[in-house]
Amino acid sequence: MKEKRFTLKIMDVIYENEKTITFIFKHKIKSGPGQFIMLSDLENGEKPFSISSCDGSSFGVTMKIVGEFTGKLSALKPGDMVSIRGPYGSTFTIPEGKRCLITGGGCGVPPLFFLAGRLIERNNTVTAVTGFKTGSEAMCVNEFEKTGIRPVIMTDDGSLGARGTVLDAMRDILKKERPDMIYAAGPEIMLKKVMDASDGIPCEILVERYMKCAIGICGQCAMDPIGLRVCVEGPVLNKRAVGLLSEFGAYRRDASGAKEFFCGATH
Amino acid sequence: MKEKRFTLKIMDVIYENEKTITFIFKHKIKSGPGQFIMLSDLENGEKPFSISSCDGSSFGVTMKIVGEFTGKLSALKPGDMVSIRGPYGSTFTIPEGKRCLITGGGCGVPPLFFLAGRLIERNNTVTAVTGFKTGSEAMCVNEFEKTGIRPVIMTDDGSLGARGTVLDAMRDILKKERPDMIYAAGPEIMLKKVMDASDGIPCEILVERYMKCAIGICGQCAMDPIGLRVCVEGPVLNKRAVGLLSEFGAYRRDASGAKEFFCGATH
Amino acid sequence: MSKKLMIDFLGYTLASPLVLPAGIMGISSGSLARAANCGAGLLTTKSLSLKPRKGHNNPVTACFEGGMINAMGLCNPGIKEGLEEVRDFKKRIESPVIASVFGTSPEEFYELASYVNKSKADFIELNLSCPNVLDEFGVPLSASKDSVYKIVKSVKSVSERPVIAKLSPNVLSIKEIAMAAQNAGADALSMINSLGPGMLIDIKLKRPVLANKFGGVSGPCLKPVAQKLIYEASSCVKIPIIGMGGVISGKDVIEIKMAGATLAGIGAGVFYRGIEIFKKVNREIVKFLNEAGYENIGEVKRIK
Amino acid sequence: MSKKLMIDFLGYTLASPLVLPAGIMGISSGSLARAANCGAGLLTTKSLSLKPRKGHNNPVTACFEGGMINAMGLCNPGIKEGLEEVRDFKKRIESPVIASVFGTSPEEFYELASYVNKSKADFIELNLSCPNVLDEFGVPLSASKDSVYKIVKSVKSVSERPVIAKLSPNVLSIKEIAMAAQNAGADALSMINSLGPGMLIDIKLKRPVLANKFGGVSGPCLKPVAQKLIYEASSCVKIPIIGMGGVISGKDVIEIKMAGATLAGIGAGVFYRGIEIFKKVNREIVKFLNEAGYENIGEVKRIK
Ligand SMILES: Cc1cc2nc3c(=O)[nH]c(=O)nc-3n(C[C@H](O)[C@H](O)[C@H](O)COP(=O)(O)OP(=O)(O)OC[C@H]3O[C@@H](n4cnc5c(N)ncnc54)[C@H](O)[C@@H]3O)c2cc1C
Ligand SMILES: Cc1cc2nc3c(=O)[nH]c(=O)nc-3n(C[C@H](O)[C@H](O)[C@H](O)COP(=O)(O)OP(=O)(O)OC[C@H]3O[C@@H](n4cnc5c(N)ncnc54)[C@H](O)[C@@H]3O)c2cc1C
Ligand SMILES: Cc1cc2nc3c(=O)[nH]c(=O)nc-3n(C[C@H](O)[C@H](O)[C@H](O)COP(=O)(O)O)c2cc1C
Ligand SMILES: Cc1cc2nc3c(=O)[nH]c(=O)nc-3n(C[C@H](O)[C@H](O)[C@H](O)COP(=O)(O)O)c2cc1C
Ligand code: FES
Ligand code: FES
Repeated sequence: MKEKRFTLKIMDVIYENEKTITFIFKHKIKSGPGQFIMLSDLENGEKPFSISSCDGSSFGVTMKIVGEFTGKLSALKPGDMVSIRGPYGSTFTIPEGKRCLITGGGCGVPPLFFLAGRLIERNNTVTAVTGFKTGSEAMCVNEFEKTGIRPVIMTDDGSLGARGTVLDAMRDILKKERPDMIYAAGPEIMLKKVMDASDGIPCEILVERYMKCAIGICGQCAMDPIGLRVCVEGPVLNKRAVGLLSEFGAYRRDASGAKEFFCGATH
Repeated sequence: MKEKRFTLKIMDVIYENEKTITFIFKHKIKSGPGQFIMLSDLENGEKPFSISSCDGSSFGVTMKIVGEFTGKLSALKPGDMVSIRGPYGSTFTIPEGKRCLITGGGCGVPPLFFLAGRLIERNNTVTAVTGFKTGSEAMCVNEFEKTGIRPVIMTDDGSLGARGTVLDAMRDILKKERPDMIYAAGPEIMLKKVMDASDGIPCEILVERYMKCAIGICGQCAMDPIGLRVCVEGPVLNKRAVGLLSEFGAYRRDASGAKEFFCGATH
Repeated sequence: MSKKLMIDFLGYTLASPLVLPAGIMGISSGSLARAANCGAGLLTTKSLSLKPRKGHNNPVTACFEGGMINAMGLCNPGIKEGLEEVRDFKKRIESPVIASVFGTSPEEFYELASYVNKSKADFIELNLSCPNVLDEFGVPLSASKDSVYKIVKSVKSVSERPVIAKLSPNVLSIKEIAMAAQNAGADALSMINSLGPGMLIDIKLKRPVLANKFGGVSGPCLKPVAQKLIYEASSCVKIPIIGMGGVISGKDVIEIKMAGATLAGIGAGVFYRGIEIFKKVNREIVKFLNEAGYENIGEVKRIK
Repeated sequence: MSKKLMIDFLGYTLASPLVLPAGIMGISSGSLARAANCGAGLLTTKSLSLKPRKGHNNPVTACFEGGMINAMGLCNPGIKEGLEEVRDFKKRIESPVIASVFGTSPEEFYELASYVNKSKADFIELNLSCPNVLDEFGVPLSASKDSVYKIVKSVKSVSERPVIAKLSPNVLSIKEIAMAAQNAGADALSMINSLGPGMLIDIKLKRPVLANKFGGVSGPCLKPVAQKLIYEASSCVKIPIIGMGGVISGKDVIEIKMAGATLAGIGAGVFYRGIEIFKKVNREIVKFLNEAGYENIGEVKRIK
């Protein structure tokens, strides 16, 4: 077995907003929504990014410019090359003819856009809620609309869509309709709240952990107490799996393997 | 690519004559007549032997006990194990509905027995001539008869069949009939004479050279001036190939790579 | 698990001869537990140092024909946090655990051993292949018989746990190193650590694939080198050997035992055959034992 | 062959950067000719010694995941017969030839170089990895910078041919060895020789697979180690390097050149892709050069 690594030319760079860009690659990969790749310029690091679009001949990843690495990447132009490994990890389940609720916060939104497309292909009806700190950080709004879905947009400051959180919108929706399936991606505290609010409805979430090898060998991304490897058995987890993870919503590990507790989490 | 090596139990040992034994292995290999295996007990050496029989579920090799290695092997009993690599090398061509003449001397005979079976399967008519020093060294006589071929047997001392050489018998046959194809295996001087006597008839011979790697890399078995590797492009050669080999009938190389000239060969 | 797999090692009876080696999965108690549940008989923590280390930048791994290179850079949360994971593990599972440690001097190793004394770990393993630590003659620590002797001796003077010395393949004479470890009192050897290191280059980006440029070689391609070194070491020491390097099948376990190892570690194999590799290999061992007429794995001995 | 493949090496212009390394096919003039016709730009004889050697008993080769081990045992017909093959080769083909030689002392190497002076060979290559020859400190000849220096110096004092030192990967500091060779006057380096050695065991027969038990490792799995050593050596010497170790494709040639080699040898690849590998790889190189926008192979340089 060999790892799937390839060096690809960036075909197109889409500027989603001031702090978010999408790279498009003209390369066919076999991937399902929720899976991620490891992307590197072989100069400034290598980090995981969810696949945000994928068709027969190309795929894309959408990244928020947060730190040093993504800062460097944001200078790349069409024609520049990057090294890519993957896709890795588990995928969201795609049912048929069901009512699906998608909830995404911040950089959790891009993989959900890929998911929404696949859900619609299989005749599911999709309701989407996306939340951002502020309107200028919103992403994938147009993309969602292209698939025929008009996402409910929430911002903390009310500068776009309604003021409030994804959770506020979700509780409203659950009062009116009962979806067959809930999907969520975003900050872990939000994921925990979505799970808690899901009220018996099947639920799949996309968790993030610090990644190194991404091939299940180094243990960096393992979640306790069962040693679930987010790079192999994750990043998409269902309720049952999450139920086994006392670590979920409590802490994660930094690059040294030391625990970092989430603010607000009790330990 | 990996080399095909397996450790096999000897199913049966057949004593062809005082100095010749056949090992039968219950193992399916894909092989054509002329190909050989490298056989080793991993204790006393490893040497090439032609496949002398091969059906859907088993194969055999027939060896003359000549030196130290084959001497040790002759003590092996059914149930003992040996290490086998192969099959290696080129195969005799199998035409359809032709008249074929097989000529074999000494330990050249076993692969020809395998060849005869395959020729008959394809509706060729087969005439076989086998030659030995003396009657007690004859081999494969019964086996040949089982395939319906009654070989012309020649011995140097006339103790079995007719007195004379394979060449004598062959010349007689060529006077009476003109085969479409001649096959030969045995001492190189005999092979050369068969070729010379073949009189424009297509001819394939099985040559032997000292073998080490058997996978075409060490150069031990190469024949000059074209560097033909007997373990890969041989051991079965046609007239055209032999025509390019000034070394044929003149010399071969010992384990160090030094030339050993055949007695009687001019150099 | 089958009784045929049970094997004695330094006074412990292990449920399987398979070992989770240092640096594979072993960051958290949960990972160790998972490897145990999958069938490993003995578990090793990530190599722990006195201070936490973030390790090298990504990319830290890259695969090639027959193996992989890695430059994790010995990332670890430090000996204190690392041993807490052992404690959490032991709350749930009984399997013995090796605490792997590494330092840059006999004194550091001594201090690390003192921590292990106070922990729930059953063994201490000394990772002697710390890169870029040279002895006075410019020889890497792991390749100098004197350094190996001094470190093992220092740890033995304090350790209440059996001491396993993990050897590097990048040495001129493995016999010398193995004997130095034994003479200093090591209770067992673990060998081999990753080879090389090696380097892979992305020819389009014109850059080394690993951020650290170089990374140690692991995986199937290591097997012949590992077996040769184990065969040589076991010809001159009496202490047991945890063999590793390219083991990915039951047959590999038999082979490395015939080379002279008592137990067999599986590292890169976790990538090649998944975390269930321990279960699969245990099954393959039992199958081989049955076919070849061995009563149990302990009967498989070093060849001459 | 394409002009893009032409490359300068020590005053010669080669038709291709591909080299047939020592011990691969090179016993007879016919084999050398065949490799040349298949597209190798530079050909090396089997390593020749003063006296003929039968080499080790069979089995001498065995394959494993990603590579092979071999213990030919330096079989060769002796320097006199060996150089006659070069003469016969030169009657027919113009390509330059390296005479590979090995001895056990600077004096033997000196004598071998005198023979090469009188031959048609264009270069002399010193195979320094003669097994079981130890210096006064018990270090193998190939791993001792002093031995390497003395041998190269001795050969340079007599040789009328450019001298290539072939280095072993089994050393503690390749930089030291490479510099010793350069300081003694070597005109080029050839690296790497086979690694290890390694050992494979037949678990049913309970015997080592090779008659010699141990054999040097070649093949694809060698690539990362070879590249790392070439990268290191080329950081400190100015003489050109013939790179080898696991090269089996055009991309591998580019990669090993980016590691610091000028030319690329293909050994085990002859097994993996047949003798036509030289043709195939030449074609792959040209394809890469075209796609990546290089004018010719000489433009592919060592990365930083
Ligand atoms: C499965 C998965 C999918 C992801 N998908 C996306 C995506 O589609 N779009 C997106 O913008 N971001 C995504 N991320 C997060 C993204 O990897 C980080 O935002 C990015 O690595 C930040 O890098 P930086 O160097 O710019 O920032 P830094 O300042 O180095 O780090 C900022 C934060 O990013 C996280 N991070 C840094 N390095 C890693 C690493 N090696 N592995 C995991 N997290 C890391 C840490 O939480 C850190 O605090 C994903 C992460 C995971 C685990
Ligand atoms: C392609 C091929 C097919 C063969 N098929 C058969 C066969 O079906 N039956 C059979 O009896 N013999 C066959 N031989 C010959 C057989 O390999 C030798 O007879 C055998 O190796 C003798 O071994 P020994 O140690 O007993 O004798 P030794 O005393 O060592 O050698 C006797 C002679 O055998 C030859 N020989 C020895 N070692 C080798 C070697 N490694 N490679 C090639 N030749 C060697 C040499 O000519 C030598 O002079 C074949 C040889 C080749 C090359
Ligand atoms: C990703 C990775 C991390 C490793 N980390 C360590 C480590 O921290 N300490 C150590 O002693 N060995 C470490 N090793 C070496 C392994 O324990 C093992 O000795 C080596 O990989 C050979 O076995 P394998 O071929 O089965 O992987 C690591 C190996 C890999 C692949
Ligand atoms: C069968 C075989 C024989 C070899 N014989 C020699 C030799 O005689 N002299 C030498 O310097 N190297 C010898 N080598 C080493 C090769 O020249 C080369 O350095 C090594 O195999 C690495 O390259 P590769 O991976 O392309 O095979 C031999 C290698 C093989 C596989
Ligand atoms: S990142 Fe290494 S196991 Fe998941
Ligand atoms: S025996 Fe090695 S090339 Fe034929």
